[in-house]
Amino acid sequence: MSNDHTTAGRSDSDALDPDERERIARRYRDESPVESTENRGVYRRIRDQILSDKKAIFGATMVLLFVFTAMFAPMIAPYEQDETFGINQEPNSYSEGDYTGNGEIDRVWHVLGTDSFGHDLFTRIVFGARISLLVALTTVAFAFTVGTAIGLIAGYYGGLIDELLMRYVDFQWAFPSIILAAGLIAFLGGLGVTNVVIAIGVAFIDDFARLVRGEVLSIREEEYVLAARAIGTSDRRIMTKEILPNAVAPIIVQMTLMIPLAIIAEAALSFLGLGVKPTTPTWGLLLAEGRQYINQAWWISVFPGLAIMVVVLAFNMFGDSLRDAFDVKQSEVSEK
Amino acid sequence: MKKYIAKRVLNALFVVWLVATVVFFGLRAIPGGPVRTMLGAEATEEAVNRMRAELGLDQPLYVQYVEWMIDLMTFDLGQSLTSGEQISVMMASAVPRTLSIALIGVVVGLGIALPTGIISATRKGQRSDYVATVAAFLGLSMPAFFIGILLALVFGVWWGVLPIVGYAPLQEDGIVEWFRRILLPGISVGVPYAAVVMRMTRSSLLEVLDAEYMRTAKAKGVGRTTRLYKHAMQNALIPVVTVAGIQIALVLVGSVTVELVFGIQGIGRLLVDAILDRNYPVTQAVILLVASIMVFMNLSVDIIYTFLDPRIRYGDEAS
Amino acid sequence: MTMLQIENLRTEFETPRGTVTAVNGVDLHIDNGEIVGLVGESGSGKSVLAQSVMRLVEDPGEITADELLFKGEPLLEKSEAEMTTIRGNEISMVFQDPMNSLNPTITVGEQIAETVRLHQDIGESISLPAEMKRKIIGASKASESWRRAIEMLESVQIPHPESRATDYPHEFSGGMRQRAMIAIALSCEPDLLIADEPTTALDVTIQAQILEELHSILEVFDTSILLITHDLAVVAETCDRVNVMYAGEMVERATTRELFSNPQHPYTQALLASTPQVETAVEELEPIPGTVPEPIDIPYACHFAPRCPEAKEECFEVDPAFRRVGSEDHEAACIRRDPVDGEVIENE
Amino acid sequence: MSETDMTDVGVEGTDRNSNEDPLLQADGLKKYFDQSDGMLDRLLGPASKVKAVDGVDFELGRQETVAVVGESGCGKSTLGKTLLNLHDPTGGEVRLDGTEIGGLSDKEMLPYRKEIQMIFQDPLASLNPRQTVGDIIKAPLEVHGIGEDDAERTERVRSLLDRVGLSPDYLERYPHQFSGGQQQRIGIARALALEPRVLIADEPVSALDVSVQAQILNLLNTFQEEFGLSILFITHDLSVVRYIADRVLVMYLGEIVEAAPVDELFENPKHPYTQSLLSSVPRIDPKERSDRITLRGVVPSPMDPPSGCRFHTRCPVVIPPDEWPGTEEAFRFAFRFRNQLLSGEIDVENIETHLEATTGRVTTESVADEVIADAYPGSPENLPGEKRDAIESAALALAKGNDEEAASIVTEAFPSPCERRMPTEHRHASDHAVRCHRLDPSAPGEPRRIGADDA
Repeated sequence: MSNDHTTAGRSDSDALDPDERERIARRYRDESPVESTENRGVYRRIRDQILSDKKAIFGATMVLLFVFTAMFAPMIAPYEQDETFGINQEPNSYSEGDYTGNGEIDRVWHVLGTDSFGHDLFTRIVFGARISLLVALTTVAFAFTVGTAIGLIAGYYGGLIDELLMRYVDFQWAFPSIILAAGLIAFLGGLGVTNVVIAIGVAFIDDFARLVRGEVLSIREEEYVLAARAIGTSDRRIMTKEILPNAVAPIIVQMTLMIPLAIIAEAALSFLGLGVKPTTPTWGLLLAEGRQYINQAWWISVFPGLAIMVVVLAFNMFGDSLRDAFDVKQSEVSEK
Repeated sequence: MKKYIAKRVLNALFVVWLVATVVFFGLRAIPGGPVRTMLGAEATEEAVNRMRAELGLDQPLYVQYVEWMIDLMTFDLGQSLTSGEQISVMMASAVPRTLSIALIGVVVGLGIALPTGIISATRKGQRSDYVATVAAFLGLSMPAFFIGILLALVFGVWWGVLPIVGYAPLQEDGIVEWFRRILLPGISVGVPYAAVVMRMTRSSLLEVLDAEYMRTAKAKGVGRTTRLYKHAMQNALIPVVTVAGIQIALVLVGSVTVELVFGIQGIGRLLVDAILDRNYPVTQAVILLVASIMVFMNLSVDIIYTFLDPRIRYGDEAS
Repeated sequence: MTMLQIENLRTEFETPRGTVTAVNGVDLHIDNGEIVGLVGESGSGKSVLAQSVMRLVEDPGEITADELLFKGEPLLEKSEAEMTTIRGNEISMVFQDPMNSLNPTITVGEQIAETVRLHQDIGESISLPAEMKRKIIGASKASESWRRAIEMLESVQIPHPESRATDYPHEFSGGMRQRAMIAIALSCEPDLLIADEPTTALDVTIQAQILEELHSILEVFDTSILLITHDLAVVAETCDRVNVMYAGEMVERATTRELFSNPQHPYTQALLASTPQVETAVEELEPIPGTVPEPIDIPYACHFAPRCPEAKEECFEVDPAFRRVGSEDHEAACIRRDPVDGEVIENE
Repeated sequence: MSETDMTDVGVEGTDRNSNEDPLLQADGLKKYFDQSDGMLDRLLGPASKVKAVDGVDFELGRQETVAVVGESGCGKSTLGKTLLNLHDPTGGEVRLDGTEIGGLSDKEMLPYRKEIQMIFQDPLASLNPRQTVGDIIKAPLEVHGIGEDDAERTERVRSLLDRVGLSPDYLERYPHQFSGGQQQRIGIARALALEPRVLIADEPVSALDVSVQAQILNLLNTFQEEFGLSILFITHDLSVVRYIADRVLVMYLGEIVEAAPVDELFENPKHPYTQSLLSSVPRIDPKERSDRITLRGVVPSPMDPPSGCRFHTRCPVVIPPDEWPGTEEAFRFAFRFRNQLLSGEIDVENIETHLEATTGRVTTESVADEVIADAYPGSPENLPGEKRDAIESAALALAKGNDEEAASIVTEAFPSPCERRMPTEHRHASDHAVRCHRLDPSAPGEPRRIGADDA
């Protein structure tokens, strides 16, 4: 019944033909409607969003400053990391003595004071950044590599592999990360950076494995993966071209949020005396030392604590902005 | 629902068994064997063998394993290598200390987190949200032991109103003294916990406030406060409970380090000392204990779910 | 009497990409006891229009209108507290997706009883503690509101309403959920029911039942209904009068019979020509070329012009005023139509 | 492979005498889904299975469009995916141009994917958001090694875009930058890149507006002629079926209940389910409206489908047994009572509370009366005596809590041939097949009354 109506009303003689209509319609808009929606893809949008977020700018700046400090520690630190001066000197005080060995009395400024061994606190903190950065990056890289591989395979293939992985994740879930790391240190039987990296790295595997598995499980159900299978795409190509690119955002966010956790974990292990060797300059050890002198020299624990806080805060803020920009849910990534 | 709970309980038991087994074999897989590591490289072969016999390590592996399982089921955790004390006795004194800290931590944490999370979500974008969010970031960025040191410094050293060393058992010294000693450590572990839970509360509530059924409630003429507490809260709490449960781990980890700050002989100290002394029986006992607490927490979360989520309560998880 | 009188309603959203004018100067009126249809494709602004009437549009939405009268009273001048007493009581709404529109953690019975308590003076406390208590330990089965909830479930044909009332929404099937939504909406015998795509998520056999339900509501409760849908056949079967919307604007309105037997606006005609129908085997459908414009700062006058087979240059420049194009108050907004009796209705 | 209790006569193509094999053919195709989740579930109880597709036969001829219609959950979408081996079939055969392809592994299936392609319901969801339109359409060419090099493939993609009515310049854009209709055109371009002979279209227009829907439907029609495509069109929308299909299969609970050429099916539907489905579709033209046949009762779970004819629990014309003494209507009322009782829809506790609240006293007798009033449409007065007694004693048993006794009383008293035996396929015309006992050819002359003893 409806077909008769298209020609109702005026005869079409004075109507515009479709091309002409399109030409006129174009005059009224600068671009076609398709072009007016963002054209440059997601990355530019994310960049713009991050640049417009004060939290992100602060985070990124502080992170860069931290990395820079760690890389150029010998140049930034005023003294050698093992040089000793007067012990328990207050912030903004001076040590006097022959520190250069040239027979003259030097007057040495300690902006943050000295610790109970007489190390310049600022120097120790600057060098401590190196351990923190090293441990953070290596542990997260390790946990990411192993965890993502496990999660991807388990999530995609399911079945027995998945079942085994999930039991393992349940198992690891039973251990708070530091406890697991402490247990591993006991197992590995000794202190040192390598053992700390292995211990924390292993303790973080489950976070990545669980995240990636969850992402894969949900992406695997997407219609575009079904569409890829329908054209005959191989499993490997589906995993690398269809699934992983869509799981990148939460993985990146998880990585930026795991770095501060690794920094805290390293500091906690060192604080407990289960981390690096006691002479190494690290923030955790300084805090442990400061705890003993809390009545006499508050600065030994407060400044390294603040250093941890600022760096962790910076990473957290940056990671949080990334999450907003990538539109990843709070519940998707874990922060503990 | 029965099936759901049965499944969860079975899973929990399975995990505890798995942990016990892994700890058992892990211990025996230590390069060079635990006894050699314990006694040091200089120990004579004879001394090592005597020690192995004492610990039952000379028996076939399966016999050891069965005995270990039987011991566990009878709560016989063996003896400390350094003091010869029964480990169960050591635990009996350490566990209440750690749990006291954790308890205060959780109470303080939830006490801060839930109200701020709710305020922050309902006033999204306003000044109070901003302040709460920044505070949460700070809380998230300070490890418990640093907070502990700061609190000890301020309230103990500078202000001198609270003791900063030691623990006072509840039964012997009364609740006031117990509380005075446990308050600062409790707050120290509670603050990072509060930060995590608050952020989850905020985001979860924001998501729920956006849900279609909230629009239905508004369209029915339900007032703002009733919408928030009656219609939104229970739905929003479902993910919060997960996080609050899992993050008990954060409180336990915090306790371990904070015990060191405040000189409290809890399980954290026990563990650290045991590891440093290579006191393997104690190490494995503590690890097993912590893992069991975590498994129990996860199980509790699963059971709380059944109260919060009618979809689980009435048995069809799948949909 | 006029139940709802809308003149020149605009709802705009400020976005970083420009102003989205979801509803662009729309007129609509509903008389007592009428079922009025509002048809349009996605992006036509029909749902936003419905939510604007109830003032449910969230930030950053801005509603303005020359007139938004409900039973003669201006809704835009009401305070939020006054709106709260109107919503669910005098005007109520049924949404498209019955799964997500019901609260998963509150029993169906309580979701209905709550509405009754809120708006009817039955002596039950609606304070927060009282409501929380009901939520946690369940409402009293002896209370008046619960009894009413069961009656409502019964009147929307839910079998065994007493036990069904204590069920949670996930225990209901799709069709039953939509019935429950209708029960909530009708529990206070509203004067106006706005049903926004109430059957879109349902199977045809269930859709048929729900549409029948709407008809019987009209008889039993004497409620005016605004039925919003994209499905012409649903409107044709259900409504007394029809309004057709396109890209934020109203383009044609008439009684149902008149509109479907004598569609006048080129959009309505094209829409009918592109709709496949069960009753007749059609050789060829005539689709409308192009796509619906995004409602952001549309610069040309008639929003349909770029897709219209009859467009001429004027159509892009001159705002089409409504004109009488047939019998029974049949009006269309198209400058290519000669007005009947020369009557052109200015809409500014 | 096909079930023993089913005839092996398939629902055949338009022309039975054609010597050409059908292009795509399914025989007794089944797909069950295992509902258990993980080891523990299996430990705690036997796995329940959803019988999504349960013994489907059909043929798709060359250049033919066959539509599969049914309501949500009837298994039509699963059928499409199982044909493509996107689900492993649980049983039955699928033949593509005479070659068995059912249950092939992904690798074995690869060469056949060139022949049989699919388009999806949600155009945006079926396109990877991280890939450009060019990448998406090029993927099938790469996977199947078509084209010498990337440049040649890109050229092919450009011409495909042009053919589906999109500008070839859109190559570098992402799916979200297009409207729904344009996205579906991209999906079609991807499916056609391999120049398949069969296209399975799973609700391809359900997510689109009518005006755009017509564009896509016309596009599919054009391609059918141009490429000689055969299309299996899965949809819930009967109006779309009328427009696009040559032949229609109606699905209910995993089975095909009726199959006929499109005009025949719409003008002369035979199966009571098809009839009620058709009567439910709203119509624009008031002259075309007929009385609705409203279905009662709940849709049974596909995990435990009813015995015999799966539709018997809701069928408005269910058949009484031969020895039934009363009217057909009386039987249907009794049968409805029976089905409500068997499906557990009668809630005695609830009736008790209701009585308690209204009358204040609850006796077994009053509960039984209420059960009958509640679940028996009308009054059982017009039932023959012994049958009325059966209703009453069943209600009484139920009131006493003897659910099993009540169940066996009603099963005994109100049997129907429909529940006993699976209906065999009856050919109403050479190309119109129905599975309904009412039309069973084994009761010639009197199709409306079939004896129970021929089961």
